[in-house]
Amino acid sequence: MFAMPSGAEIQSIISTLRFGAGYFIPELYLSALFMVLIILDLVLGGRKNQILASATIIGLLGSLFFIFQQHSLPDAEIFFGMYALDRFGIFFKYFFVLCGILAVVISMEDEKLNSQDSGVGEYYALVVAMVIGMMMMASSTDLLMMFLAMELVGLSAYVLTGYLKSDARSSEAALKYLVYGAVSSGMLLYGFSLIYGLTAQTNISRISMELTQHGYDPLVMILATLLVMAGLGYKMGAVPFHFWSPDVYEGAPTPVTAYLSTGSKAAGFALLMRIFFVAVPHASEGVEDMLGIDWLTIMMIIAAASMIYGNVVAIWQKNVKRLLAYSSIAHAGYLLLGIITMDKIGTQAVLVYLAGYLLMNIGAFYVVVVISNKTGSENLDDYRGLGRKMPLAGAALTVFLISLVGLPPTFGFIGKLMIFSALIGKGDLFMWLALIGILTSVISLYYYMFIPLNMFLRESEQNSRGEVKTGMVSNVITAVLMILTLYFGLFFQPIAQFAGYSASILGAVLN
Amino acid sequence: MLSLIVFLPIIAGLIILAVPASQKQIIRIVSLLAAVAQGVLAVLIWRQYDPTMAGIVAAPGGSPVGSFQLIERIPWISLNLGSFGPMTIEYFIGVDGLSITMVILTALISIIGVLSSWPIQKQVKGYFILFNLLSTAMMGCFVALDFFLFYVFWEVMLLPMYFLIGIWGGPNREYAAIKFFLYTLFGSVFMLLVMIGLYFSVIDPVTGNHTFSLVAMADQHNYVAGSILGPGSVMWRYAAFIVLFVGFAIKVPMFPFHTWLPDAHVEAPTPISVILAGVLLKLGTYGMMRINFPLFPEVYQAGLYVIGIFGAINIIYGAFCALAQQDLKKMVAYSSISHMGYVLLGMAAGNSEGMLGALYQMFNHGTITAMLFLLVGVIYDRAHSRQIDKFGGLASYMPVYAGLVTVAWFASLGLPGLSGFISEAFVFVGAFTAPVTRPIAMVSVLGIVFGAAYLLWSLQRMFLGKRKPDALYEVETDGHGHEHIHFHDWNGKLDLDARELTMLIPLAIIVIVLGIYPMPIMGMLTASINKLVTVLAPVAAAAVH
Amino acid sequence: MEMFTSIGLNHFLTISAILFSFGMFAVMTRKNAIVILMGVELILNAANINFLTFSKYNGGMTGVMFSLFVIVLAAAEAAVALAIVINIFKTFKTVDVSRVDTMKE
Amino acid sequence: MMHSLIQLSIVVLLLPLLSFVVLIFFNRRLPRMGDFVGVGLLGTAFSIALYIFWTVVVQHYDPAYRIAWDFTWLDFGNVPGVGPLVVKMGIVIDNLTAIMLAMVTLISLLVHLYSTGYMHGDPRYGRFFAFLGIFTFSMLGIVLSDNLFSIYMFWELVGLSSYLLIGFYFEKDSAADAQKKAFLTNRVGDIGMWLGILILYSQFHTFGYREIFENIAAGKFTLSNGWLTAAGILLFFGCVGKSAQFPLHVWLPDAMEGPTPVSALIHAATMVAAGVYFVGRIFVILTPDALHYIAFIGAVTAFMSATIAITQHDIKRVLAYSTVSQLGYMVMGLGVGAYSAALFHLLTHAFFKACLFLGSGAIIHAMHHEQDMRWMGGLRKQMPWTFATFSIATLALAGLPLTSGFMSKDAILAGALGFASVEGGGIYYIIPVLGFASAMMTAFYMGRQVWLVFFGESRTHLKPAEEHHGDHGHDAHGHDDHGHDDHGGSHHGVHEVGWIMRAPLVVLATLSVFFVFSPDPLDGAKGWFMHLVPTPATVVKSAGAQHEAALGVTGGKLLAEAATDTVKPEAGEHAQAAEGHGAASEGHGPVFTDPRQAELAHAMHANHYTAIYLSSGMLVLGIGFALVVYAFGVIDPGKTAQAIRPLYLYSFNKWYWDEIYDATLIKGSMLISKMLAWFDSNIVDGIVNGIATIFRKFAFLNGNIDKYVVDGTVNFTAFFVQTSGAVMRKIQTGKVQTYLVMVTAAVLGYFAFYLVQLMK
Repeated sequence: MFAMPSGAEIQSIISTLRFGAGYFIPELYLSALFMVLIILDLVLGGRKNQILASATIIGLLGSLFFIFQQHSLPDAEIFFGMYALDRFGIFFKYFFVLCGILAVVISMEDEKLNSQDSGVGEYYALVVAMVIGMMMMASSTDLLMMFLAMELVGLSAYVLTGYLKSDARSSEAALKYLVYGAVSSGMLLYGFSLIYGLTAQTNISRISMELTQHGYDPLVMILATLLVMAGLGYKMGAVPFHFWSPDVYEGAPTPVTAYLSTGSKAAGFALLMRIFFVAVPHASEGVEDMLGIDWLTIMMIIAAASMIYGNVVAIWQKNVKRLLAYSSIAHAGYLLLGIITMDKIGTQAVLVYLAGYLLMNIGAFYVVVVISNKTGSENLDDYRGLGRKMPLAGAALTVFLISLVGLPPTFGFIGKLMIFSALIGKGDLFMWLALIGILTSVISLYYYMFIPLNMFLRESEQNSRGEVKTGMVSNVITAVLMILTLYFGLFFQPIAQFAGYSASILGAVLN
Repeated sequence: MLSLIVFLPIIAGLIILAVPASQKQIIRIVSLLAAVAQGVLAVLIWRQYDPTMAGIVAAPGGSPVGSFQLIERIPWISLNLGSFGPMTIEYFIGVDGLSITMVILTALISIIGVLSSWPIQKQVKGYFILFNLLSTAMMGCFVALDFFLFYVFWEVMLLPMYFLIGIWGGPNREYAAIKFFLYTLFGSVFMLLVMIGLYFSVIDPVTGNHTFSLVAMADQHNYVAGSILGPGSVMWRYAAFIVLFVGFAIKVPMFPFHTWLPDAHVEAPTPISVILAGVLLKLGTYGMMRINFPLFPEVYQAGLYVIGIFGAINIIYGAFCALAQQDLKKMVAYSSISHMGYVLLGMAAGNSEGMLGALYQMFNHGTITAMLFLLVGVIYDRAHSRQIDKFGGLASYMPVYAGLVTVAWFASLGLPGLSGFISEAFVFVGAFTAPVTRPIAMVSVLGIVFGAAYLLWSLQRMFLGKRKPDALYEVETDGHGHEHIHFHDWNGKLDLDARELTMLIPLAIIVIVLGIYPMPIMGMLTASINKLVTVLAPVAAAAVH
Repeated sequence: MEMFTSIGLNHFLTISAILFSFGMFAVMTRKNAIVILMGVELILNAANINFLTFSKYNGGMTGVMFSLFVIVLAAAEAAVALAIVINIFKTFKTVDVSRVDTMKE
Repeated sequence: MMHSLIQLSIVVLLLPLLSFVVLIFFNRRLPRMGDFVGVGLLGTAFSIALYIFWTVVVQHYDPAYRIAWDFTWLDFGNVPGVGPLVVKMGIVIDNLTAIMLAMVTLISLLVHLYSTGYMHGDPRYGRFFAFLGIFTFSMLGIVLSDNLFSIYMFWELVGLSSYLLIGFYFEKDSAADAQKKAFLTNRVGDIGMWLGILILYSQFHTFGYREIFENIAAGKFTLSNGWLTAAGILLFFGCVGKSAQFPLHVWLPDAMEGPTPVSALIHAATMVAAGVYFVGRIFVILTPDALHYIAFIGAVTAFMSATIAITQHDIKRVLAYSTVSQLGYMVMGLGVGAYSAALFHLLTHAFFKACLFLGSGAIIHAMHHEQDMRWMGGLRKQMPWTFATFSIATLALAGLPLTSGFMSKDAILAGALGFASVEGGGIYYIIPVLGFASAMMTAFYMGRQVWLVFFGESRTHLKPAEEHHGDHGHDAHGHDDHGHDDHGGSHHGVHEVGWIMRAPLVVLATLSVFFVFSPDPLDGAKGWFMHLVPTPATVVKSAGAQHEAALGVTGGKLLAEAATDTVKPEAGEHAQAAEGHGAASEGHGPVFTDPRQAELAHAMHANHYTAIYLSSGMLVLGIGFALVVYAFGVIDPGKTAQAIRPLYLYSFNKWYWDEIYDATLIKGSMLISKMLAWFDSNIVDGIVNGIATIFRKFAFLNGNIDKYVVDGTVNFTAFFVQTSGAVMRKIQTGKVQTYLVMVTAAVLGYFAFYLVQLMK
């Protein structure tokens, strides 16, 4: 039944692979970097943390060059439709590499991480591995490839989460993450299998073709959809698939938390968008399409739930990391709003929002790390009076939080602006979602403001006056992140334009 | 030039950033210089302002040039939004009758604010940085002619205010600051939605693109049929109007959204109270005049009665609440609520007299209430208390202070010959002339009496009569048999010192001069007001449908 | 009658569905971390059965390939999982998942 | 080109202001605290005013004399719906203005002079003159204004200056209370006035008298006639406040807390007269209904305050109530259409009442600030000058023939009688009846006062100890001998006041005699005043006019005439008509365009002599009774008071108006304000704080509540958000398996939901 392939076929296969490899250079390069790091870890001795870290940063920066080169290449599906090279993917490649770099930067700062006796070892290698995985999540066009990419991200993430072996909370987080992740990906896989069964295809564009041509059994389809959504929702940390995130974010080493809450979330969204925009067939009238509407209602519910739940529950948090975890759930909701509109401006909005989120979220976590290095605590009450002691950190954190709320003149505001523009651009169809978004953002101001409130308005019990000295490097980084957040809040044209340019999947632009 | 007046404080702020925190005097002086420079610019602008140009809407042909003045229009953001065409945001500022007086007022109040900030010792550097940021934001709001720009300035105002109240405020400052922040933000977030909605509904006749330009939005012909806020979409237009109105009403503040104000004032340090009452409140009513009404004239026409009723409630309710206050500053705060009610009432009249009265009242309330809060600050410095009943007979011991208090108090209760009277008078004239608001006006005049009641009563309790047994000061008799009083732990000059006089005297002069001959300010308003009234007129409103 | 005699697509699907449910059930109810991991394996294999069945009935090798990769991944996952469980045991002195709940709300 | 008189009048207006400005800033730096500045400037002002008076009244002697000038104060540009709109300010000079100008400046000057003696040695001596200055300025402003807006401004300024002067001794709580009371009561009246102004403006978009009158005459008043009546009555409220008419009279007696010269200037001669003057200004737009209302209020005021004056002990309070009563006369006079008479009385009253107050001031000064008449007596020997002048003024007030008061009061009463007859008698006779009754009481209480103060023996030593500090007990038996302690001002210190205080008394007394105003001591109508200030023709259609128009008489045409010139000089014929006692006036009767006015004029002259006889009778009765009681002691006032104690107390306690107002209005509004403040901090705001407290009760829900969460958020959503948050976070149990259950539940839940959808 399965005939051995003939020589000609093998030739063609090899040529396809060789052709594909040309489109695959950044990933290959990063895989090489991954190896190098592991070997470095083995050969180097003593205090090698800084060397490894800087090596990673340099390597990742290098990858930017290769990604940049891909602009010259035409959009193409490679490896038998397993993988795609398009503007959309390239955008996320940049995104993830930058995300990785920032994660490494935070890791260098974090004393808890660097001080543990077992050393950082393969830590940075795993970070790179995650970058690769996320890139592939953003670019893969085949169910199989998607699943593999997700697992690659997931597995490295589990390990990173549990990296502080001595810290009970870290390992608890790892366990929860693992179990939860494994089950979710299992569901996703089961959903994939059903889709495969319905369409006999694993390539998403072919799937959509099948669905449009031959129709499908709605019952099975909705089941599959739900299962897939469960898998993706878990990656995006959206209600009701978010449960893992608060615990994991709290327990994991802060750099990893930052990395997960930004990177793997973004990867989840990239994947969702690809499936949603490509696999789900669109009738001419767009969102009113019957097929679309199932997905839409599901996603609208998820979005609304995430915005409300994330913001409301965050009010109660006393641990800053946990608070940011809940806020990240809320942000997943806002991001979904951009996808729901299923048009260019929506996609563009999501990309801009993600870019902003990268800056402000990582920035916030960075300051949290800097502070916890000094105070050894991530507890809200221990932030009292810090504004006096660490003015720069305080100011920066305030800016990041304001940006997370979405007030001008910050990057976060631009994200919100474009998201809501996308919604209202659809007329009154999604107005209720916009209203929920607006109202919840008021609530969000409330709990975000606790942090500045504690830092500036309240005095610490042990009234130790005088500034706490923070390292030159960390000051510079904080300042740069803060200034960028503000700068792009006023002059967002370049990024927004690039996002618009990137909002095309395999050359297909929604409208 | 306009940009300069807007961004001078920010520049000062950046300079201060470079100054070491220990150099308090330098920091103060830098801010003062910036404020004074602002003032000078304001005067220049005032001199070269041409009162015959109306503003409000674009000149015939759709270009603001020839209608607005000192226009600066630079393309800022231009994006391609696929099916929505290019999204263009402009740095677009200019002045017309509505804004020019507010610009002058803001400059004036900023100088006063810096001067009255002199005694502040805690974290001077941070204070003045925030202060300058705030004053830039305020000025920006008044000159912005692009909704996006306006919104940015509007929101930027919140944070400095939050910290200025929250860090330098009184014992209960956290509560007041949070309350202020949440109220005002709650008001403004919806503005974002409306702004976007308007963007998609309005086409700039010149470029043919969607635009954020308020000038284009003010002309009903630029609205796209079938768009969400376009002609015919009645429900959404009403919704948008209400949302905007509430947003601005919270700033005004209008009953029942006013409760943040007394707390904010009571906790805020004197200069911040001055800024808050002097300028920030005006932003609410200014926003209504500039954005809320011209963009939705037909809804405005439909809502006149409601606005008027809220105005009346503010006037009388505020006066009654003031009557009951024991804390002098709280009383003044409620008096602000009452006086802003006149502005609402005047705007509800919908005719030139009323609108003019309202706009002029905005200016006068700015100066008068600044005086009030400064004077309250003075006594608070001396006695560290504002309990009205803890004083008594001060007039004998602090004659100059008492004299200025009398001027301010009577200005506030609308005594002829002082500026407050004229604006209130014309608010009533307008409101009574308009049949819609006539009954409301007839009720609101009661505010005149109650206004006089609480002011005179407080005046009597604090300054007249004899020293109360439980007063906060002792009376000492010197060799010549002259009585002097001494406040506990106050060793400064008992009566007003030079700095306080330099703040108060100019204000007093302005109040008196504008009370006798208002044309210097009023003259700049009339053209714009008449234009505004024509834009809002029912016929124009009817054109929407 | 025919559906009882000749084994068809539905039978396989049913089996995989039951298997999936068992897996979910195990994951939700069992206290022991190891057993939970086994439940996960069940889920994955349920998916595998689906893939194989469908690829049999639809023709083509994609399903088979898919299941092969899944098996490999399951192994990798198990490796990581066990490492983590061991770490848990070190810190919590137990593998009872329900007692690993220091972080909540 | 500005008329020279206008320029002069502006100078007159500004000189007192200048004195205010100079004195308020520099009084401490000037010698004698700068009183000479005040006196000097006022002297100049008076001489100029006198010149104006001379030119206008004596030289022109033309009832129709009127010059005006105005300038654009505000320019509203081209107002949509109205067209070009400007607000003008201006000055009008006619006979009335010229007379008032002279009167005000004269009395002000005299009071300035007097004060240099009376206020000597006061620590705020200089400031006193400053305040007098600003008062005079505002008063002159009222007199000169040619439009409602500016008159309203000066109106309030007068209120301010009276506030400042009443509270001149602000250390006294009673003074501080009185000044506040005065200002607020006046404000209440001003509200009405302001509304009236608004009604007129809303019709014609102008404040000018002339324009408004012409528009009304031209029938441009589009609202119903009721609105016009309302406008009239509302404008009259301004007068009710300023001229202390019932029911806003309560402030004037308290205002006596001010220094006595102030009482003379403000609360007797000028400011309180401003109300009457203003009603005179707007007389022509008052509808018959409005006039009835005014007449009624006036009569009631006159009567009520006369009854009160009878029982007061404080020398100044008696005068205060008599002032209220006399103002009531004037208002009544206006109400009954005796326009000239009322304004005539305004003028004459100004002089003799000022004289009385200054006299009482002299007495108080001499008695070392003893104000209670019960402890005076026998002063005629010590203070002959004061005695003489005071008596003349008293007689004028009582209305003795040969005095000015007789002529004016008689004219008013005649008008009242005529009015009653014209209106067809019946209940309308209540107005003249009240008028004559109060005339009698006036005579009585003035007689009582003069006797108590000047005749008999000194009673200083009778003053009981507990009453030493000028608090007047409610005990009528003042004469009972208790507390024989000889303290304070026994007559040793008492002596005549210096010439500087005497001179004004003499001048004013002289001005209270008939020949100043009219050759015929029995008929003021022959005098120059009634000739120069004739009743202007009304511009509103009265019922009578409509009636005649219906009968075919061309009322419309007549109205049109009235429109062309509103102040038509009728007084020429008017005076002749007077000679013929109205009977001869058939042939060439006064050509009032409005029949009702014509009738009133006739009736007034018809009743002239009736009035004379009646009022003289009343006078005799009153004074006689006073003598009987106090001089011959036939009736013991104490016993009488006991006999009619309820009535006595009712009168003594001023009909309890203060108590009533305090119980209702003041307590009421304070209550409301307290309630609203509570409402504000507990309901509106406190949906916030309230929730905070409710919410802390829920504290067991979770470990700690940040109360700012609760307080900070705005309303119940706060509560909702909070609790929902508190509940939701419970989902996060920390047990991974529960999470998985949730997820599965979610998936299956939606699946089930979808199934249901599919079934349909």
